[in-house]
Amino acid sequence: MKTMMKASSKFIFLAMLLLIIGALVAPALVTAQEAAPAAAAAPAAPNKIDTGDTAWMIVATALVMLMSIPGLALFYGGLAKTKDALNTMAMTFVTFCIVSLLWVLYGYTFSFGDDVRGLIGNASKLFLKGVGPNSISDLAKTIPEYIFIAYQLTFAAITVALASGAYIERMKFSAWVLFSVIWMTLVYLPVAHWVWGNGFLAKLGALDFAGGTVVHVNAGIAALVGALMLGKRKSKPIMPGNLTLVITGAGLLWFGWFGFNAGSALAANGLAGAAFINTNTAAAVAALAWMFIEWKHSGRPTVLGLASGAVGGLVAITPAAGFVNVSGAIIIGIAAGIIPFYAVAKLKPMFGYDDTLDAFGIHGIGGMLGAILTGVFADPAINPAGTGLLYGNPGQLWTQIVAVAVTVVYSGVMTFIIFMIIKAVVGIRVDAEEEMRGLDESQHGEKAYNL
Amino acid sequence: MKTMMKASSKFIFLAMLLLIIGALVAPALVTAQEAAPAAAAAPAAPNKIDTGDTAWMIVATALVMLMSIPGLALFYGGLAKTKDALNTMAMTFVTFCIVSLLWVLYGYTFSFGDDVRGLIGNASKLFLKGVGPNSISDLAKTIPEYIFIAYQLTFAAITVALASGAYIERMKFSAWVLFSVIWMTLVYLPVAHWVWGNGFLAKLGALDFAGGTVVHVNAGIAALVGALMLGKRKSKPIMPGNLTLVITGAGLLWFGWFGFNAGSALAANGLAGAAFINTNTAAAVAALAWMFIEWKHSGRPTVLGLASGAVGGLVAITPAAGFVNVSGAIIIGIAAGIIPFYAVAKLKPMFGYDDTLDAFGIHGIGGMLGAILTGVFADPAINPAGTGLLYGNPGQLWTQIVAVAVTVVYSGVMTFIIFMIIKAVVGIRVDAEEEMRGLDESQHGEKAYNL
Amino acid sequence: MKTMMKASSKFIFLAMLLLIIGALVAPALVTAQEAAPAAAAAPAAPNKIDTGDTAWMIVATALVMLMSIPGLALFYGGLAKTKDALNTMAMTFVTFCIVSLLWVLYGYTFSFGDDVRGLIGNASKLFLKGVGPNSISDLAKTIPEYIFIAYQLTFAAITVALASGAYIERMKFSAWVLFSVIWMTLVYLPVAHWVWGNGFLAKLGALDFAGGTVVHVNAGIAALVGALMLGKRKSKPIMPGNLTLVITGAGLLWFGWFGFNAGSALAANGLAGAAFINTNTAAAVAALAWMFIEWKHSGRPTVLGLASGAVGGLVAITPAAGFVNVSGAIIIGIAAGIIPFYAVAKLKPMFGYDDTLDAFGIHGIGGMLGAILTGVFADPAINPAGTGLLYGNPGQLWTQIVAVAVTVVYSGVMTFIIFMIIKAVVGIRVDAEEEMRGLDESQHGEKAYNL
Amino acid sequence: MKLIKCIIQPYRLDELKEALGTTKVHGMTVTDVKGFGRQKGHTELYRGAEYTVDFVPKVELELVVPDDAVQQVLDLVVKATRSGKVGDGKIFVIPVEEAIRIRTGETGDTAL
Amino acid sequence: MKLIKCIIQPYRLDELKEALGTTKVHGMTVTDVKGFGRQKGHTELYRGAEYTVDFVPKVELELVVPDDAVQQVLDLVVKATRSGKVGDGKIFVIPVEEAIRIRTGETGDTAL
Amino acid sequence: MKLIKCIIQPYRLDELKEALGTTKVHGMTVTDVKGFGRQKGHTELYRGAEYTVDFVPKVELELVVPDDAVQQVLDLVVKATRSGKVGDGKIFVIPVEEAIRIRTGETGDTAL
Ligand SMILES: Nc1ncnc2c1ncn2[C@@H]1O[C@H](COP(=O)(O)OP(=O)(O)O)[C@@H](O)[C@H]1O
Ligand SMILES: Nc1ncnc2c1ncn2[C@@H]1O[C@H](COP(=O)(O)OP(=O)(O)O)[C@@H](O)[C@H]1O
Ligand SMILES: Nc1ncnc2c1ncn2[C@@H]1O[C@H](COP(=O)(O)OP(=O)(O)O)[C@@H](O)[C@H]1O
Repeated sequence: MKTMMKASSKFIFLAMLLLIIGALVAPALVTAQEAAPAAAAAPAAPNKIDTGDTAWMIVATALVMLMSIPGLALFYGGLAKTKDALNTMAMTFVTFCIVSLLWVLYGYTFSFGDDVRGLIGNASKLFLKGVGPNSISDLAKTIPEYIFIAYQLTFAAITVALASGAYIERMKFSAWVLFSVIWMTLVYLPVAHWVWGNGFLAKLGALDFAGGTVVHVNAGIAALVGALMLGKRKSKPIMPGNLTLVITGAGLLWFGWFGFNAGSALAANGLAGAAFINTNTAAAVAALAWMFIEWKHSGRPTVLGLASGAVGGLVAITPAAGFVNVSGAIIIGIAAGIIPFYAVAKLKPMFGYDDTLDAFGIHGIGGMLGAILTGVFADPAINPAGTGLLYGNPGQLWTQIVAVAVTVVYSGVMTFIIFMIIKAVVGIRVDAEEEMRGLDESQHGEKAYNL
Repeated sequence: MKTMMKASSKFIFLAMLLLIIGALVAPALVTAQEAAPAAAAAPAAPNKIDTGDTAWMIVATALVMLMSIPGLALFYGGLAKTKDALNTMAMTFVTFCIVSLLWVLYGYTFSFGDDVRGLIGNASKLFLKGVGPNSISDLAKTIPEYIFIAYQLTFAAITVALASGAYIERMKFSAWVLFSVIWMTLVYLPVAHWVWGNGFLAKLGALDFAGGTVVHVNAGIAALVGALMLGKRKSKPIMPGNLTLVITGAGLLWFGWFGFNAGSALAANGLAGAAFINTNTAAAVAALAWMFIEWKHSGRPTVLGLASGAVGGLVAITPAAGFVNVSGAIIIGIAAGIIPFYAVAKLKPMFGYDDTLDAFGIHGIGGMLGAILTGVFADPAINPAGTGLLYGNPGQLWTQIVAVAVTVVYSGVMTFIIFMIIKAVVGIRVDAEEEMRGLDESQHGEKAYNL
Repeated sequence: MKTMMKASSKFIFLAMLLLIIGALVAPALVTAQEAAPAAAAAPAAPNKIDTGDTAWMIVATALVMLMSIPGLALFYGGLAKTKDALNTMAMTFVTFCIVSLLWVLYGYTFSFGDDVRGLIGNASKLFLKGVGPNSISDLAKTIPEYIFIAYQLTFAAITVALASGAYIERMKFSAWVLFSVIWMTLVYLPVAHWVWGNGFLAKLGALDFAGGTVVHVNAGIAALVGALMLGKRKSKPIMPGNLTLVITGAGLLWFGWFGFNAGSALAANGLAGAAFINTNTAAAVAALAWMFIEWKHSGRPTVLGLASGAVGGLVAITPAAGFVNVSGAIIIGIAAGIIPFYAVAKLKPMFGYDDTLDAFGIHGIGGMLGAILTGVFADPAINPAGTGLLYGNPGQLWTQIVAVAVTVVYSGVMTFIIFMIIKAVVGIRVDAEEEMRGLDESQHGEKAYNL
Repeated sequence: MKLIKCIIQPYRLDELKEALGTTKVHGMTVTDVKGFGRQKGHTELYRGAEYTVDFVPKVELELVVPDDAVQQVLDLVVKATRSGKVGDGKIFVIPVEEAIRIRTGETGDTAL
Repeated sequence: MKLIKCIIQPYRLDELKEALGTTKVHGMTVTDVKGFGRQKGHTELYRGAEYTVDFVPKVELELVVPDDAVQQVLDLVVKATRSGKVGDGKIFVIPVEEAIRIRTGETGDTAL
Repeated sequence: MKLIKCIIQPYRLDELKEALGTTKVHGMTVTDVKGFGRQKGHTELYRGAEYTVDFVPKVELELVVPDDAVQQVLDLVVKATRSGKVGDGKIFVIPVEEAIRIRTGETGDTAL
């Protein structure tokens, strides 16, 4: 109960703060110039399937799927205590399955169906009505719509799964299942539409190449709010159960991220090439930055630091991948290695929220960082669709802040409400004794290892 | 010996049953309408390499390779007892190597060489004679024949490897090596030819987009018969050694399966797109179905249940992926989550065969399910090459049953004979003391972990 | 100190030997006929992006990245003692990050910039100056230069990382970080330029399709020399900490190697197809060869043997993949399964160098083997760019030997010098007590497992 | 001297360590063990099958203490680990004839 | 009371547990141990090299029983675990001065 | 007979085994344990946070030897495992009333 109080009060404060930001930036809405969403990066020729673009996008879709299972499942599962490892992996696994189903039922149409007042997609493609092997979406004019649908599906799935990192080792599995269904429906679908489905943020000219706000800020805020609602775990110390899994997961995330970022060009072209090398550069630089900072700070460089830095860099470059040049990617990488490190090492203990695996610290902070820096470093020579502060367009920075603020407020408020609902329906936390025995046994009747 | 009796008697019964089915469906052979094999789904233009199709098929081939090593090796190896984990992984590993060699020597030509009386391919391409970088097969008119050869190779390899799941924790490694050579030669090659090499099942109009009968029914029956021949393990209880490996393996299988199913379009086109989304949908739905059934049945949802359901769904959608629409995929997914669950939880204990990792329960049952439902849900709007019962072609269902029955009988009888031969030559089971010490030590002189 | 003496003396001997070889082959330089480097295998049309080629090369680049993290990290990390597993993985991880950064800063231009006297590339593309989304390199005329840059980056990274296998369980992490920076700069960049950047070995007509000399001989010699410089570990016996990781790593290496070898065609064409099937065949054959040799030699086949053989085969086929036919691949595979086995099982104990994970035994020996056999089996029917001894061009064999000798001498001498420098600056070995406690704790303050 | 062997619930270890901190017991040796007793194990699931794990994970503490400290330690252990639920565990007291501190060769109580 | 320490072959544990079920021994504590003795370890392979693992995995049972039950338990253990092959293991009997059931504070035989 | 319990540094085990090879001690049982004592554990890092692992990995040897061999074994152990640094470990001597070799049923010293 007490936790509850603290949680909500903390949250209210957070919400207030952000509503203010929102208000401040209102004017920007008026002055903001038009700009095309990332999708526009694909050639504006008549819709015709190109086998090369299709080949790449099929693979890109598979790559992003891999990021969830087993990528994220390993990254998170290896960091969890051994007695909670399977439950942690199950959260990502079940979420990917739930979203996969709901996406074809109604998710796709509500986020990518024809725009309704800039807020949501219409229901014209409920159950993929009217989509066939020969359909092509106007948002991806050279590949089969089925692939575009599947590609977007994988983004929705991993966004929800990312939040679980802040909830593990204490959340009821049934509550998580409910959360996946509701949060994906009420939070992910609209936000994705706003930015990528010709919604109001797209019209506003917000730049988000591969999901800095839609995916990472969105999930990171949900992580923070959820962690506050759940309250602290009984047993403090972190005890990563199996760091070899963490490195494996980090490697698969990095690998899959090429599909995530370079795939967001929606074609096999030079823009995809730029996104690819920016992604790799930012990840590498951030990993090194985190490692050196930690070396200085704690006296030794850690493997987890390398992996965490790499993920931080991948997160931060996500919105920028198809807009910035390599120098931009390097700077974003440095920032993404240092700032999340301090967010995790200092901010978390200071505020005392129990973000188990730093989903907020890395994805929330890293996502905001990337979204805002995109407004600074977007280089029209890389992508005419985006011009940042450094290239004479200060308005873009403002627009980016607006997009972030809107996402933060909406995701924060909605997550709070959703947790309240779930708490009322099935409860959100396992009881103390189950927590102590471990969620693998209590929630699933399984044991990760019998060595 | 006693086991032997029980085994054979059980088997005879099984064989009888299926011969009867075979007889019953004979008439169907006459009335069955012509239909092209899945391969025909590729454009019928003059043979010319398309870089996009080639790009996709190179990757698809690599993806299916990944399904065996490390995909299946992890999925099976993690479920095995720790003392048998390496041996279990070695079975898949060595099989992939053996088939890789035999395939280029004679496997390819006997399954995909010019048809001889609908039964087998001719020897024209022994040792890949006459195949060069510019060769193109009539079965895949837009990609280099080398890629088509390699792609088909990966199917042969994983089919053999799948059967090992029913044999582990007691089979001699030398016996398994022999089995791989003989079974691939005498069982896989002809069956693959029948369905995909313009053999009699293809002529009959059997639909098998990516290998429901050729791969899963075929391997599943081999698994059952082999398990009966080997007899029960000494130590009953299942003790999955490392479930994190199982989830990793399941994830890699899912990922690779996109190459398996979407790759079976043999091109980067809308059909591949349809196969892709059907594959993902069925896997997700089956995972959820299994999870909920188990939740109801045993009171808790398990991670292994999610993984097993996903694999079951992938198996069942395999023959249907390029023929059904998304609704069909959902229904197949539901069936594939529920029926294999009961096959494993109820059938196995009832009959008492020791299918260690449920290779029959999941691949055999799931494969039959998928093959038959393909005859029901095949939607000509997705693929003109296939029209199912629901779309006014009841004959197709019949044809599917015939194809399944033929495969079951042939694979069953041959596996029985092959095991008899191997038993006579090198024996099939390790001695009791080796089994108790674990096959890793006794067969390989190794230990999975030194933690 | 004593070790040091032994090390250097051993090394001097080695160097002498090779300088002599170098001298002997000098004449060959004169008579050697012109021949195009592998890159020339790409169509010589005007530079224009082909979506299919681009799709394949984006994926190939991602695949080679995967070979390092987590592929090699798992293969090496699983073989290391549990107390050194993370440090071993960290070496590959940090190297990939370091090279990723340096490559875009100056690595690319010095190896692939316009040739300067056949020795090094010029600085025209420092910081990728002048490269944009529409740039295309003359070395890869159908894909964006960004992808070509990223693709070559992944080769540089894994080459450095490979050497770590000989150094683990005793090398200071700081020393390794320094080594990565210096060795990549002073050794990899020039050698890569000589062979692939139109340097003197390319002009000489040396054939190296995907990196037999540039990558494997180069890294293998660095491994040997470094192992001699570091001296023996305190605790003899090998204790693979987790063989399931080794099999996983081997599988991912095999999978990624398709990008490495088939990707070296730089296009999605028949040559890529040939390289693909040669790669798979050689890996499989070598795995079987190693397994059977070991079965004969030690009485039991090991899983590690299968994995080691597969890697040996992949190494040996690397320079040959796009030049030989399948029969050539089979012979190379057999040699690559047997010779490295004896190098590891007999040579190492005989000379007594402590090549912890046999980076020299497998990559050095396997690489030389492949490079030389390429000169024997190169079949012009597969690739007009290469004709070997068997096809009437004995000079090629000579040229190959020259290329290997040059690489061996250069890499050997430079590695020796680099180690001397690092030894002087930060020292190369952890102290005895840290070594005994394990490098994970002493270098990183982490523990691989908390089970 | 006596060897006090305590078989307790794993999650009681920390509290117990703190409690002992207040005494003159300077060291102890801890082993992970499997316990069989009145407290039964739990059931695990495997594809629709249920199997019971018949042991309970426990922690065994070995404390060698001077005779005069035995009673105090026993009381402390009981206090720190009792929950009143089945499975709390057992304490066994075993005679020790000699103790040696390897580092110094000291023997008897001073070696502890 | 006595502490009966049995070092046995791991795969004998189940039989032994059943056998003991028939007695008034209600509990025991089991530890995985490495044994060195007449029974030698096995050899493992590593890339053509052979190295011997010089220990044998064993299981150590600790049973504290009332004096009057000792003989019966000893007989049972020997009966349940003897195969006549080297490596069957050993039994050691050690005096126990006191036993306490933490849950109840009971002492002596009633605590077992 | 006595049970000699030695808690030593893990990396001393091999030397100790060799040393004992020279005596008439034919067997021993070894367990991995966690030690708490004067020697403190190390600190581990986790994303900028440091936490101390308060135990030290140790190895516990159990040797049952005939009375007349005790002194010799004690000396050997101390010799083989002393480094003079904190953490060398402890030796405890505990009385054993009976020993049985399961394989043969032999008892007493001959069972060792
Ligand atoms: N006779 C015994 N000898 C050795 N260990 C015992 C004995 N009885 C119980 N134990 C240990 O004590 C633990 C707790 O005993 P248990 O009967 O489960 O609960 P309680 O201690 O409350 O009676 C057991 O798990 C076992 O490890
Ligand atoms: N003197 C001893 N002290 C402690 N444990 C012993 C002793 N001798 C043997 N053991 C244990 O008993 C086990 C079996 O003994 P071993 O000599 O191998 O066969 P056997 O019991 O048939 O003589 C050994 O592995 C070891 O764990
Ligand atoms: N009173 C004790 N009872 C049981 N084990 C002890 C006791 N004191 C120390 N130990 C064991 O001996 C080990 C070494 O003791 P420690 O105090 O660290 O160094 P030293 O032996 O040099 O005094 C400890 O880690 C612990 O396992």
